[in-house]
Amino acid sequence: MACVSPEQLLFTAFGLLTLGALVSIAGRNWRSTGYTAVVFAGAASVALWILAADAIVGGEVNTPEYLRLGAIGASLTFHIDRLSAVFLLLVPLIGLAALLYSVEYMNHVHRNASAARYYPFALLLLASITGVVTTSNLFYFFIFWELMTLTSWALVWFDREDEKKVRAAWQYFVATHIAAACMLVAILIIYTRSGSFAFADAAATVGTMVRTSPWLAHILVALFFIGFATKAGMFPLGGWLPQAYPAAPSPATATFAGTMTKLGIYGIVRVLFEFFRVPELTTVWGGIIATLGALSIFVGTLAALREDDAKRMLSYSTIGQIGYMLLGVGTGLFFLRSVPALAAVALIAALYHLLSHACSKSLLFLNVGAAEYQTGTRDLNKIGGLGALMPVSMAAAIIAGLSIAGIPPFSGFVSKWLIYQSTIQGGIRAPMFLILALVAMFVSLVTLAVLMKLIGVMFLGKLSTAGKRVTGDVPATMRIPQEILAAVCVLLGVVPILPLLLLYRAAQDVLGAGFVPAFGGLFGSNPSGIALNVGAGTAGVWNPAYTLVALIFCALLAYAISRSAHAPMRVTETWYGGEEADPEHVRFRAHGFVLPFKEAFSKVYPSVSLPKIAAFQSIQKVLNLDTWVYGPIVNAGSRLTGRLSRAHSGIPQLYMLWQVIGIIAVLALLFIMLK
Amino acid sequence: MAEINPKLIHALSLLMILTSFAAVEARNLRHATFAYLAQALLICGLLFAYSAQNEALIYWAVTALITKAILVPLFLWRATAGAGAEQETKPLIGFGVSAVLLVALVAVMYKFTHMHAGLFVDPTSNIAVIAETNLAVAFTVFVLGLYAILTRRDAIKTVIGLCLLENGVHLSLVSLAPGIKETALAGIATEVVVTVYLLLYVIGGIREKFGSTDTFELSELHW
Amino acid sequence: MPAETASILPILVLLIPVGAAILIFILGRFTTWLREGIALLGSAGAFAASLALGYRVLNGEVLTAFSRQFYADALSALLIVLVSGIGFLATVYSLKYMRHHVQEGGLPRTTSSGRLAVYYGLVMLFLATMLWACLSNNIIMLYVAVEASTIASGLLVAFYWDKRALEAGYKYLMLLTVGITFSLFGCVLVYATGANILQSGSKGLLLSELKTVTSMFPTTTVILASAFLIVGFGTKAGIAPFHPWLPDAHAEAPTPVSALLSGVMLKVALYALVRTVSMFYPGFAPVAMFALVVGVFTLIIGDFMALAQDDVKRMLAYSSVSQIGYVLVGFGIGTQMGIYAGLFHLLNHALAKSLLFLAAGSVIYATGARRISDLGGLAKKMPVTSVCFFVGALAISGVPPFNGFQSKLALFVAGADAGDWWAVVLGIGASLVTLVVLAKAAKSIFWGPLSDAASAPTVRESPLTVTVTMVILALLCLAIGIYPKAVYKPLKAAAAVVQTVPGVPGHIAESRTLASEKAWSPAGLHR
Amino acid sequence: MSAIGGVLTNLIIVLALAPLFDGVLRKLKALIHSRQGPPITQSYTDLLKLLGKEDIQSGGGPIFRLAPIMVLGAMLVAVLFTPLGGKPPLGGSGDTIVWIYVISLAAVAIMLGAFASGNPWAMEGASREMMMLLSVEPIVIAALVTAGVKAGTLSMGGIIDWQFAHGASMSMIFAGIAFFLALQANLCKLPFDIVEAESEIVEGPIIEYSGPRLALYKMAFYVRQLVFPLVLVSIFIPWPMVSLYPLSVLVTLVKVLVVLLVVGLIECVNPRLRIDQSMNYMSRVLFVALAGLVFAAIGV
Repeated sequence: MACVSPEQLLFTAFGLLTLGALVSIAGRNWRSTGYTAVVFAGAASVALWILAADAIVGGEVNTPEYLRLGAIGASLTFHIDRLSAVFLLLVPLIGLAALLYSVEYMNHVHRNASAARYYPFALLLLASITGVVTTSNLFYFFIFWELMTLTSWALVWFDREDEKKVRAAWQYFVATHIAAACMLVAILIIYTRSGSFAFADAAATVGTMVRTSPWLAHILVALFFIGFATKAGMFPLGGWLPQAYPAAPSPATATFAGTMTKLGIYGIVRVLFEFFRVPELTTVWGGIIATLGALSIFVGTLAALREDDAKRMLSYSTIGQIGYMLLGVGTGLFFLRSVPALAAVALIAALYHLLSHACSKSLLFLNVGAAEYQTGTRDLNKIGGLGALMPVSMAAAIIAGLSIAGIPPFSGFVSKWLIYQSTIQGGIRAPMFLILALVAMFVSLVTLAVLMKLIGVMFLGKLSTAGKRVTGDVPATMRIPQEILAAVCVLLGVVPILPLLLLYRAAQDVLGAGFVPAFGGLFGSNPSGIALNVGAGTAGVWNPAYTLVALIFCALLAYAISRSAHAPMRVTETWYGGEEADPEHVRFRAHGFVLPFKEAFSKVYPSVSLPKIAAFQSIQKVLNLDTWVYGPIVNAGSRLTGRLSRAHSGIPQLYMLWQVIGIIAVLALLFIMLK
Repeated sequence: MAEINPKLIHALSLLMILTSFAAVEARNLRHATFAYLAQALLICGLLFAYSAQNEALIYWAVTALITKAILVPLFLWRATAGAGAEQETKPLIGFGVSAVLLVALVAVMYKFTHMHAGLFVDPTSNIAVIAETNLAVAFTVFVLGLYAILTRRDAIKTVIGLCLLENGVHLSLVSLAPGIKETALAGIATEVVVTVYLLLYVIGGIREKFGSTDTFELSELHW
Repeated sequence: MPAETASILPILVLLIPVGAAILIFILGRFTTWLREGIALLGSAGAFAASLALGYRVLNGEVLTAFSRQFYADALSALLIVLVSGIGFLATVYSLKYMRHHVQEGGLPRTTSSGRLAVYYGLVMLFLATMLWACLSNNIIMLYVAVEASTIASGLLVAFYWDKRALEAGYKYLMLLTVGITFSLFGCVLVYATGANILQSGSKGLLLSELKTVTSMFPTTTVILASAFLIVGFGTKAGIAPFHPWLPDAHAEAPTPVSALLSGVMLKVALYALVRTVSMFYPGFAPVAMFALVVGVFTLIIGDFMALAQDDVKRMLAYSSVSQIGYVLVGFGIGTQMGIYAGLFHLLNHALAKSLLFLAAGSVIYATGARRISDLGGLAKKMPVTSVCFFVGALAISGVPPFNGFQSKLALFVAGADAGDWWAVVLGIGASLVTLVVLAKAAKSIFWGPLSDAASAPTVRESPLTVTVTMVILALLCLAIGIYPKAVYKPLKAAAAVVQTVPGVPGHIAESRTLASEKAWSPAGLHR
Repeated sequence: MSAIGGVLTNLIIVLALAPLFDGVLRKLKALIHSRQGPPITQSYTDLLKLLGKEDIQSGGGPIFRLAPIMVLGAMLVAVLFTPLGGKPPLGGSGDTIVWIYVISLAAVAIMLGAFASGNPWAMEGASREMMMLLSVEPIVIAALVTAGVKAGTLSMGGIIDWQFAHGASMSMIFAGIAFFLALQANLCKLPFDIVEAESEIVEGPIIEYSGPRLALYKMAFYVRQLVFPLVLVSIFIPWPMVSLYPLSVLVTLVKVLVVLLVVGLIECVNPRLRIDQSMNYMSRVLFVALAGLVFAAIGV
């Protein structure tokens, strides 16, 4: 794009999104406002995509300084490398799809609310996310981050009449701001050491700091990690997530799942891979992050299995999937020094999973939204058999579900396969990772159970009474986004070479071009598949093209066999053991799905209120931050407040006494200080 | 210019302690008013005495005569008019304790000023010897004012305490920099008579709304 | 040292409101439009004059009058523009608000007309005295001006003349006068010592002269003086533990006055504090350290007290206490950066807190209810007010993209630079508490189910003159938050006026060459 | 081209012999029950009969129709990833993890079909299928990962080569035992035929299927009966190494037959377990597998 400079593109995008927000504030009619928002977002997306392509082809893009704040030496600079480009490709896609979906959805489901409460924030959210992934100045990074929190919070808070949702929004607000405070402290520490907010200086400073005062460096990482992991929804910091996600309207939730929570991962990659690239740090924190990731995988997914509210279920499973990314990132960090190739592969795997999960999870939220649109409920025990009425959503849901569960040949399988491979290869070098790999592989089956429950109950089986009033499929503007995202899921799964090339470039930018082995050396020369090699020979192979051909061939063979005798067909009633039964009565409720298994693991997630086994009490205490971190703080605060209040008795003499005591104290202190 | 008379000033300033003590301790507000009037006259006398050294102080003396010795007592008198208004609400600390405290206070202040007089005035100058005593008195009066404000439940008594504070400050002002003519300006500018008027006006309102001037009843607004 | 030029402007800034006050006292009681018109003209004129003055000062001049009795440098100019600007907005706000209160029986109908005249007259006087305090270069006159502002506002606090108002008025006058008398003692000490050192009374009165000789003061004098000054002006500025008058006065005063009290009067007192105490910084660094400690203490106390309040105005008052604490921290850090941040926060808090008080007033105007627990679900009925209140809340609690964030961050940066980490961490924590307090209040006032106080049919959006002022302030908050450079120059100039503590690496970062100018390539980071 | 040849040979051998092995098993069971039992070719005749029968559909819908085809298709693909007397023919495009997931793809298809049929028993069957998957797969994964860790690669060919190169090792033995103990459940034989417990939930997932589609299911099950033992014998006990391809195929099949006979014996002498009992059992087996993994980690 020689004709337009990158920063022009970027600012065009910002301008369009902000303008769209301003325009849609005035919006009264849901539908018209929605289409306006889509138009603006679409234009902005095009600009961003061009920018991303520019960065991918032309390499890193640096912009001059804007908005220089003389006082603290912060200035708005943008740096767009391939890592940013990945997000610049992803974010507009998801955001645009969600917005297009919103047009009819919001108009139907939230008809009586005001459009000005939704679209402005949705657009601003996209703008702020774009800012986060492009800026290269900690100060403005923080500003965009906070903007992102605020706008998303406004979306969570969309339904202000429902007390429960308001509380969820509140929890989200407080949790994220505590995290933000941690980040702020970390940023300040860096600033005081480097004297500027620029990423580059920060990186340079931390390098020296690690030698001079390592403990401080560890504190820094911890602070950053808390900030990012909270936003990413990692267990146990992500307690807000399963409350906040269901509270927001479905398209908004899709946007969160697809873009916002992923920025936690983005932050971790940016900060830990680029600022803290020192062996002492990377190994320790790689281990910690990987372990926490595995924990998150385990707990989140098992908790998801327990839920019967579709959106809560998906939210918990999001926690689990975030765990996979953290596992990849952690592995990458851990081997950053010892086995660069493995580090690169793990990082790429994490980012790959980020992409695939973004698409599929957003898609699933859209599916659930469609079901809600049709039936007005999200309770899986009430919904059933919608597939006959909405085949598109069903197909999309199956694709997305299998993709998240890591079933070939969909996108999730490739990313998870990469993660397994890297963790197992890591396990060969550091046995700890074997356990993590096992957890990851085992839990991905649990994920399969979760999503089988969702798909099977919601779309398959007999139509439930809740679905009886449904007349036809959802409108086209709600179908198209699902189709697009589903297509992306398949594409990412079937042609892994494209995302791999992109992510490989991103990894090169993050880790440094000289640091990463040649592409062919890592992923083999065959463009149709992957032959993974992290230095010790071929670690594993996966070739979707050949496998698909084989699968189709075998399926055709099977079909041929089945039709070989030209058996006649007949459609009859379902057989209920020879009795006349109303399907609603004999319907298989979602709650019963894999019940014994659920009971075996029901105590895993701290916020479960099932009858508790004594052994789990302590674990719950440890894992549940509310009871042992936030709770005591709040109590102490209120106690202090009570004491203070009682001190203000209202009698003037008392207050004057304070003045007198005050002056005596001041005198005393000053004497001590000055003498 | 004429030399000022230390003996006179000593006498006047020492008398101030007694008057202020009386103003604080008198249970009958009108008596307290008289005590304050006496003290006001004393401080005017002091100013006149100092004016021998610095004639600018005469203006201040005259102003002080008008404000301290005429207006403020007048306001206090009007504020204490009416049935039962003269009698003060029972204070927190009785006479005996106050007396003991006063003695201790005077002793401490004398010790302090005579030790650290050099901090405030040039020890070699002729006013040093006066300043030592006067500062002691000034601080005592100041603290007595605070004492009144803190331990007296009656709103009007707190106002008197406030006036004592002001007198203390003025006394220290004049004895710290008697030779400078701006001192007079400063003194005139810092008369609190308007504040006293306002306070008494509000207290009048309080008397009619609350039925008394007991400050302990003014605790409706709290935490 | 900028050029000093004698000018009529400072006098003008003073005379316009004073004249307006006199006119109102004379003519005001007869016709409504006359008193309101004069009040508007007076405050507008003062604002205009201040702007002119500010403009000239910004161009490097220092305006003096009456042989430097009045002395307007960048710091004074900043405060003056702030005072007259907020004053003007408050006057505009008053027009409908006070009438409404008269009709609603906030006052006895018979005396209402006269009382309103008194109201406007006193507001003008209040403004004048505050402007005077900012302009005075004479340490004694500084005290007098501050005391005068107490007197002028005293009756405004007790304006409604009911039990609560009277109690608040008494406490206000009593506590403040006692406190101020302390500061008078401090001023007298400084004056006397300075005069003796300078061998000239006229010089000994002028702050600009005293500044030069404070290092020669004996330590004990410095201790006594600075202690009395901190406690004295600190009482007026609402520094803990001298703050108890503040919530009472702010809560009971008519809302525009509350806005003035919290928005600017506290700042003026703080200005006096800084003007006087910062004289000792060069010689006696611990004084600054002490201010820092007091500031942190104040901001914590204020926050936690605000946490406990149910009356919205009291809550705002306590949060003012905590914000004053932040400003004081800025000055206490003592570096040029810290002072810049303190001033910046002072400005932002003035805007945002006035906005909050005005918004709360508009809620009271509509519903007559003041308890947060009585209110709820107002957002539908009063959209503008709700948005403005929310903007104010976020701005105060330092959430981007509002101005409070910029100043608080600058403050934290300064603290971190000076190595006062404990203060920074406590400050960040406290600002979280502020966020919780205010956002929670906004939530329960404007959202959730409609309370019965809010569901009355009479409840509707406040009239134009009320909303306009709020919108202006809200826009200012947003604008400064998005483009802080706009106020950078005046703030930096003002910060340069205050003497700094030597020996601390604090700095305005512009003076450094930043490594961020060079392009960024992580490939260069491999070790 | 050799890949294509291997593909075809694998497919043909498996498709041709799977029913035969099943017939052998049935005969064996009958002998143990001291019955006459059906002829060994009975399974072929069953299939042919079913192919001709009427295809009755209750649930209808595309998923219902596609499911059986996908099941058999996935199973056959799994065959292509499975070594039969040599390297797996598609070993160049998929490793053990792929193998595991192709198998579970078949399971997914079964479940989807069951859900689509809308029959409560079918759904119950699907639920049980999922549970069995959850409790058995970890063992398979652990065992195969152990092999992968030992060999340093996850591709089956690589593992087999490593086995021949290095000979038996502690960890591999443990892994093999675990894999064998899980085999019963993988093949859905007593005491683990919980998924399609005729006497409880009348064939569970496939209750609504009939005619050619049922035939596909049956065929898929027969194939599964071969695939798992094949993996067992060629990864964990690949010896003796036979260089001549047809001979080695023969040897492998013999080994499979032996394994299957043992499986059949166990099936005959055990009653069906409850689902929770089987989960307990599997958890114990999992510990064996983990032990193997630990040995692998410490290099034994």
